[in-house]
Amino acid sequence: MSAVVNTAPVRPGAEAVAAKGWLAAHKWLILRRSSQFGILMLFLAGPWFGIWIVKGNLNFSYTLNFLPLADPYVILQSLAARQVPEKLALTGAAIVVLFYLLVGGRSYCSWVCPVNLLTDFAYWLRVRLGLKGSAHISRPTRYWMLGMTLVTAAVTGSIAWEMLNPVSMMHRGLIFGLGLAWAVLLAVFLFDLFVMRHGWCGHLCPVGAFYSLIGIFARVRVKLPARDACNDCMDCFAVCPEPQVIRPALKAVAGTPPVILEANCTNCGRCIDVCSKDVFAFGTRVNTTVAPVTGVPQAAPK
Amino acid sequence: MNISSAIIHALPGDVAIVQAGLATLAGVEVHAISPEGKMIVTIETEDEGSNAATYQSIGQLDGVMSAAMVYHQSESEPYKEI
Amino acid sequence: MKLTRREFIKTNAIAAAAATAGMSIPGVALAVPPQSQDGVRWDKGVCRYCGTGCGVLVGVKDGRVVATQGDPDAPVNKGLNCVKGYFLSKIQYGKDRLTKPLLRMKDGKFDKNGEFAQISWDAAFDIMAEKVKATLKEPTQGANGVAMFGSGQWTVWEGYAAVKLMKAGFRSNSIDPNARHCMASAVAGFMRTFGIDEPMGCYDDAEHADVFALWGSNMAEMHPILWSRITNRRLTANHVKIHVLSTFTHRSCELADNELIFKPQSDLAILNYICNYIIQNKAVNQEFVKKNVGFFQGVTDIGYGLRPNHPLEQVANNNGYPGADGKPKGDPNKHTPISFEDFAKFVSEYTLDKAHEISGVPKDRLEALAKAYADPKVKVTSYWTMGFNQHTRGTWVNNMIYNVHLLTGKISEPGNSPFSLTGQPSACGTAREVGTFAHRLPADMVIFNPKHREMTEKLWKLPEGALSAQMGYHAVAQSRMLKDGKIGFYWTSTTNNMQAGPNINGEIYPGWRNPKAFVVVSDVYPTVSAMSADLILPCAMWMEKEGMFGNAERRGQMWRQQVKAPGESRSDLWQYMEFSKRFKVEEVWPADLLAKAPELAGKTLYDVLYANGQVNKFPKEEAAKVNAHAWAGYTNDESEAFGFYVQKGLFEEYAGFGRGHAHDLAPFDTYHKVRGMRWPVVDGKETLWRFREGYDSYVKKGEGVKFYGYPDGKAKIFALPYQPAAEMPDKDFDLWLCTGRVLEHWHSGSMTRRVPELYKSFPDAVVWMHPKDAEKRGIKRNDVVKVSTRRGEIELRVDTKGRNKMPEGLIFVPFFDEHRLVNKLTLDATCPISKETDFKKCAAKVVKA
Amino acid sequence: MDNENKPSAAARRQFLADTARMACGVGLLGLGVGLYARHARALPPAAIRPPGALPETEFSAACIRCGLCVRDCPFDILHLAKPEEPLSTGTPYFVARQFPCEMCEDLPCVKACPTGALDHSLKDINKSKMGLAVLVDHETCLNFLGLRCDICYRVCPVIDKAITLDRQINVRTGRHTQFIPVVHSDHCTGCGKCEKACPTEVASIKVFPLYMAKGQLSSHYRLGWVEKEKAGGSLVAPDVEHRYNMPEGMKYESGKGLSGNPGAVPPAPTPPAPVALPKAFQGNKL
Repeated sequence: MSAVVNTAPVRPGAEAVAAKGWLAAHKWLILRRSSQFGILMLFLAGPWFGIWIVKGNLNFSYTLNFLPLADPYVILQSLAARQVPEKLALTGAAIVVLFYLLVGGRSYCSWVCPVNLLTDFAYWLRVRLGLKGSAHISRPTRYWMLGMTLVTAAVTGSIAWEMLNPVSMMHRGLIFGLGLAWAVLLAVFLFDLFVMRHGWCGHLCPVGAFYSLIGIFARVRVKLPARDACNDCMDCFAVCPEPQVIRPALKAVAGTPPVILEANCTNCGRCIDVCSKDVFAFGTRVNTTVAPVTGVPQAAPK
Repeated sequence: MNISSAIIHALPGDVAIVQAGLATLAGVEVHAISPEGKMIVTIETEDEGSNAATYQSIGQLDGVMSAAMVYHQSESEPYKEI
Repeated sequence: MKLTRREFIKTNAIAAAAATAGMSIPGVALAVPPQSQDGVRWDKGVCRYCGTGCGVLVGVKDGRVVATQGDPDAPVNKGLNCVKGYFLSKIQYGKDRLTKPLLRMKDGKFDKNGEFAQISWDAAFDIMAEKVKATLKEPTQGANGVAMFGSGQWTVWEGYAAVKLMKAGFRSNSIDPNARHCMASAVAGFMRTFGIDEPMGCYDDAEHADVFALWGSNMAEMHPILWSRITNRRLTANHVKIHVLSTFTHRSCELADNELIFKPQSDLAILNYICNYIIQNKAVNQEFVKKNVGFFQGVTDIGYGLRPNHPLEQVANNNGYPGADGKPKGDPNKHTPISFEDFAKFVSEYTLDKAHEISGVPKDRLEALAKAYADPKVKVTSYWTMGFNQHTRGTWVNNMIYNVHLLTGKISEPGNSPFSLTGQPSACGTAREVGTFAHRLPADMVIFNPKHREMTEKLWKLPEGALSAQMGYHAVAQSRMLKDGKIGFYWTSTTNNMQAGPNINGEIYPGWRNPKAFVVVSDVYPTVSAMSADLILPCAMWMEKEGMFGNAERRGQMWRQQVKAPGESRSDLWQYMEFSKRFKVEEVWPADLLAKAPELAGKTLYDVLYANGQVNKFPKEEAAKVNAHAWAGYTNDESEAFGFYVQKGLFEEYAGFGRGHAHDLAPFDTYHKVRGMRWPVVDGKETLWRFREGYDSYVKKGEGVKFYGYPDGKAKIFALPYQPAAEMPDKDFDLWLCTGRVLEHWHSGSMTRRVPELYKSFPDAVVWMHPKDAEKRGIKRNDVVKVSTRRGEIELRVDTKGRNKMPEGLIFVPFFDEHRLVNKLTLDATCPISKETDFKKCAAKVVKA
Repeated sequence: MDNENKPSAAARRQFLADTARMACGVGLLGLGVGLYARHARALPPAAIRPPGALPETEFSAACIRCGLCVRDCPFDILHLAKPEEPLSTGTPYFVARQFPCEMCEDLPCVKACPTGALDHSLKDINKSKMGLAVLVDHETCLNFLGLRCDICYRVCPVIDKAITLDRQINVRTGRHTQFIPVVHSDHCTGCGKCEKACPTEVASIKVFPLYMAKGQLSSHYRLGWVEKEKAGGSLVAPDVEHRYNMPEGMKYESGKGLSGNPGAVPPAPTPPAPVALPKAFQGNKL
C-alpha cells in the first residue's frame, strides 16, 4: 500500500519541535488525548466516584439526565434488525449525526474512540521497535465490514456485531467490567503491532467506516493555507493514520483546493503539529471554491 | 465374663516398668499410652471377684501412681455375634 | 465386619477410658449408640428454639455436630422441623463464637470505658466476686442490688442452680428471666384464675377441637410445626373452623374461616362481648359454673407499669407504687367476690354494637366467633401468645379468655382447651417450673409466702430466714434500677436484653453503662448485649452441655452432652457453681442468720448450695450408669469438673419440690430414656389433661372437674373492663407500632442470623405498612424510611406487600435485626400485675429517610 | 496500490483478486458473527432479563447495550454480559440466586431504557414476566418433605397469588400437613426472590426464562370448569332438575350426594356458615 514510508533517521516532527517549540508541536496531540481521556473520565466518574454526569456508554449515554446521545451506527443496526427504537434513542442518534456533520465524522475516531488509544500506542511501539512490513488489506475493506454488520443484523434479527465490536466492547468493558473483552482488545493491539500498520482503525473498523460516511459533508476540515511553503519533509505523511487523504490537497492533484476533503481524514490535527512550515490549519469547508470532492468510498484511484 | 477398662497413671519415666508389670497379669491388655504416662488398659476375667483383684494388683505395681476404673460390664454370652 | 459381644464391650470399655483420659485411640471411637455408616453418631435431643419442643436427633462426628434430623419417634413433630430446626447443626458454629472471657480494660485494669481484652476465668471471677461483695455492702444497693437476668433458654438445672445462688446464696430476689417479656402475663393469668401455673391441655387438643381461635398468635410462622397439625385438622375434618384474631393480617389468616382484625387493645372488649353473648343466649354451662367457678371483680385503676413519676402512674390509684404517704397505692392484683348476676350485669354493656365500635371488627364476624364459643356442641381450643401476653392488660386478657372457657365449661378435656403457647424452649420447664422469677420459688411457690419460704429452706437445708421476702427487681425494673444506680452487679445469660428489652435508649443502655453498675454477660456470640457489657463470659451452648427443656405442653425432655464447647467456653451451670466457691457464707449472710446454723461457718456458698449432700449425692460414675443404655462411658464436663453427677443431683433435689404437689416429675434416669414426658407424672403415668377426673390423678374419683390450684377447688372468673393502651397514636406520632417475629429468625437472631441460609432468606428487618399509609407519606415499597417514636428512631426499608398485610394506621417491625433495633422505639409500659412489657403498642411516625 | 497512478492489466487483476479475497474474508467473518449471534440468542437458564424485556429475539435487536438499566437499578442487581458469558455480549441480565429483582414500583430500569428493549408500556411491575419460578426438585424441597420452611412463599412479593401453599395431608405422620408451594404463572413475575432465599444447598425452586419454564396445553382439549367460568355458565343448555326415588327423610343433591337419616324429620336448617371459606382454600382466585 502506502509507498510513503519515512525512512529518515530523524523522527517525524523533530523539525517542527525545533522550529516551533515542543508544546506547539504537540498542541493538537495533547488536546486530542485530553479529549479521549476526558470523555472516558466523564463516563467513569459515576461508577468510580459517584459523580453522575454521564450515564451509559458510547452506544447510548445520558448526560445530566438531560442530553441523550446515541451511536447512530448501533441504531442503524437495530433498524436493520427491524426494531424501531423509542424516541429517546432516535433523538440521541440525530444529535450525534448533526454534531459529526459539523466537526467531521471521523473526528469520533481520533477524539472520542477509546480503541484509538490502543492502536495509536501499537503504532508508536511499532515505530519504536522498528517493525517493518505489513500485511495487505485494502482500506475500503472497512466498507465491506460495515455492509457485513448491517447484513448480519438484518439476517439474524439481532445486533450481532455488538457481540464482537472492539470499540463498544472496550468502552463498555472499562465502565461496566471487562471480562474476557481484554482478549479481543489484545488481538486488535497485536494485529496493529505485528501484522498490519494502522490495521484496525485504518482498514477494518466498520465504526470508522460508518463515521466516514457522515464526514463526507463535514464542515470542520484541515486546510492547507500555506501549502506552497511545503518543503517535502514528509513528516505529515509519516504521522497521518490515513496518509492517502493528504496528497490530493497538498499536491493539488487534479486541481484539488487546499483543504483535505477526503472523508477518512480523522481531523486529528497531528499534521498541523508536525509541520515546521505551518502548512496545515483547522478551518471549515465553507470557503472552498471548488465543489466538494465526493468522498464516496471507492477503491483508490489507480 | 467381666470386662472393665481403666486409666493408669504411670510416672513418665517408668512406663516400661509398668508395662512389664502389666504383662505379668492375666487378662490385662494395654491399648494406648500417652506421652504423659497415661495408659488405657482392659481387664478381662471370668468373674467379678477376680476382676477386682486384678484391678487391685495393678494399683500395687511399681511405677503406678494411680489406677482408675472407668467402665465395667459383665456379660453372660460374650461370643454372641451382633 | 462381624463383632462378637465380647469385642464390642471391650471396644466400648477402651473408648470410655480413652474419652475420660482425653486420649484418642485410632480405630476406637465411642461405640454406642451404633454409628451410621458415615461415622456419624446419633443421639436424641430437642430443638433449641421455640416452646413447641420438637424432638431432634443430633449427629456428631469428630467432636462436632455435623447433622441433625427431626426425630421420627418424637410425638410432637414426628420427624419434622421448621426451617430453623433444619439448620440446627449450624447454630453452634458461627465464625465469631466467644471462646475467652473478655473484660473492658485500660492499662491492665478494669475500666468501664476500656476496651475488651482477654482475661482468665480466675481473673474474671475475681473481679465479679469483688463487685458482688461491694454491692452487698453498699447501703443504696444491698442484696437486691445483686441481680441476674436469665431466660427460658436456661436448661432446667442451670435455672435451678442460678435461683439457689441468687436467692439462697446472695439472698437476692432480683433474678428474673426474659420470659418476663414473653409469658409473665400467661403465668399471672394462670395463677389468678387457677392458683396454679401452666396449661391444662396438651398438643393433642389439636386433633379433637372443632373450632380453633387464635388470639394474638401467628402460629403459622411462630409455631410452624403445631400449625401444620392444626392445618391437618382443618383439612381432614370439614366441620372444623378457624378464627384468627389479630391487629393485622398475617400468615395464619390464610387458613382462617373467620378473620377478625381488631384495633389494638380492643381484644378486652371482644372478650367481654363474648361473655355477654354467652350469657344473653343462655349458653352458660350452669352446672359447671356453679360447681367449679367463683366470680370476682378486679380493681381497675392499675396504671401501666411505667416509672412512678409518669403522669399515667400519678393518677393511678391501684398501681401498688408508693403514694404520697409512702404506702403502696392499692394492689393491682386485688379482687373481691361478686355474684354471677353482678358479672352478667358487668359484661352486659359490651353489646355487639359496642364491641364493633371499639374493635372495628365487622359485626357478623364478632357474632360468628361468639357463637362458636357459645355452642355447647362445639369444642373450642384457644391459642394465644404475645398478642395477649405483651399487653398492658396482659393478665386481664389472660383471665378473660378463661372467663369464656369457664362460663361454657369448655376446659380440661380433649379439644376444649384454653392454651397459652410459649416462645422459648424451656419457658415452662425452667422459667416457670423452676421459678426463676423475682417473686417465685420452685413449683409455683412465691417468696411472699412464709410457708413457701420455710418449705424451700428445709428442702435446701438452709437455716430459717435464709430466704428474703423482699420482692426483687423484675426485668423492666432491673433496667430502671441499673439506671438509678440501685443495682451494682448485673449478670445476664442466655438472653440478649439490649436488643430484646423495651426502650433501649431511655432505660437499658444508660442503665448498663451506669458507672455504678458492673455488667456481666454470659453469651456464646458477641451480641448487642455482650458488646454493651463490662465483662463477657464465653458459654457452652445446646449440645455442648447436658440439658433439659420443658415445652409448652408440660413435656420435659433431656439430652446428653454431645460435644465439647470451643476454647475456654463453659456452661452457665459451671459458671454459677464455680463462682459460688468465691464466697464464704460469712461474706454474704448476716451474722444472725449464720448464728442459726453454726455448722455452716467457714463454708463456701458452693458447699452450702451444691455440695450439700443432696446435689452431690450421685458420684460422677453415675453418669455412665444412667446413660449406659445409650452411650458407654458417658460423662459430661460439669460432672468431671465437680466430681459428681451434677445434673442428676440438681434435678432430683429440684424434683423434690413438685412431687406430691401436682408438679410431679419422673425420675431423672427415665427422662434420659424417653422422648419427653408430660407432668404431673404419677406412678410413671403422664397427665394429658389436668383438673379432670380420669386424666389427672390429682382429681379424685367422683369429683369430675376440680381446679385444685385454689383450696376451694374453684377457678375464678373476673369482671374486668376495656381500658385504652398506655400510648396511642396522636397528631405527632400517628401510627400504631407493633413488633414481633418472622419464621426465619428466632428472637434476637443471635443464632439464626449466623446461619448463612437463614440470614439470606431474611437478611434485614423491614417495616410493613399499608400501601395507602405509604402513599400518603410519599413512600414507595423498598424505600428507606425513618421510623421514630418519642424514644428514638431507626432506618429501614418499607414493605407494603408480602407476608404481613397491615391495616391503615398500624406498622409492624420484627425485632431480630441487631442493625435495626426496633426496641429503641418501644415503650417500657408493662402489665402492672405481670410486669410484662407491651411490645405491641406504642405511637410512631414514619418519614422518608 | 494507493500510489500506483496508471492502472495496468496486472494491477486490475490484482485489484479484482484483492476484492474477491476481501469479500470472502468479510463474508466468512459475517457468517461467524451471525452464527455466534444465533447461538447466543437462547438465553441460558440462570440469566434473567430485567422487567419488561422484549422477547429474546426482539430484545437482541432492540437492546443497544448501553447499560442505562444497570445504572438506574437502585439495588445494583443487573450486569451487562461479558464476552465470555453465554448470552449476547453487553446485554443486561441478573442471576436470581445471587441478587433477585426487588420489583421497584416505579420501574427505574424500564424507564432508563432509551430504545424500548425494556418495554415502556409496562407500567405495573406486578405484570412483568422476567421469568417463571419452578419448583424443580420435589425431593429436596423441605415443604414437600413435610417440614415447615415455605420461605419461597413468604418472600414472594406477590404472595398468595404467584405462590400459594397447597395443603396436603402428611400421610406418614398422620397428624401434620404438608404445605406444597405451587407457582402460578399468571402472577409470577420471575423476580427470583424465591430462588435466592431457598435454603437448600442447591435451590429447590428456580427461576427460568419463560420459554424454558412454561408448558402448553394442546388446543384440542379444553378445561370444562375453566370454560364454564369464562362463559359465566354452561356452554350448552343447563342440566334439568333430576328427581329420584328416595326413602323418607333422605335427600340426594347434585354435588352433595346422599344426606339425611331415613325416617327422621327433615333436619333443621344448618346455621349460617362463618363468613367465608379460608383464603387458603380459595385457590388462586384472589
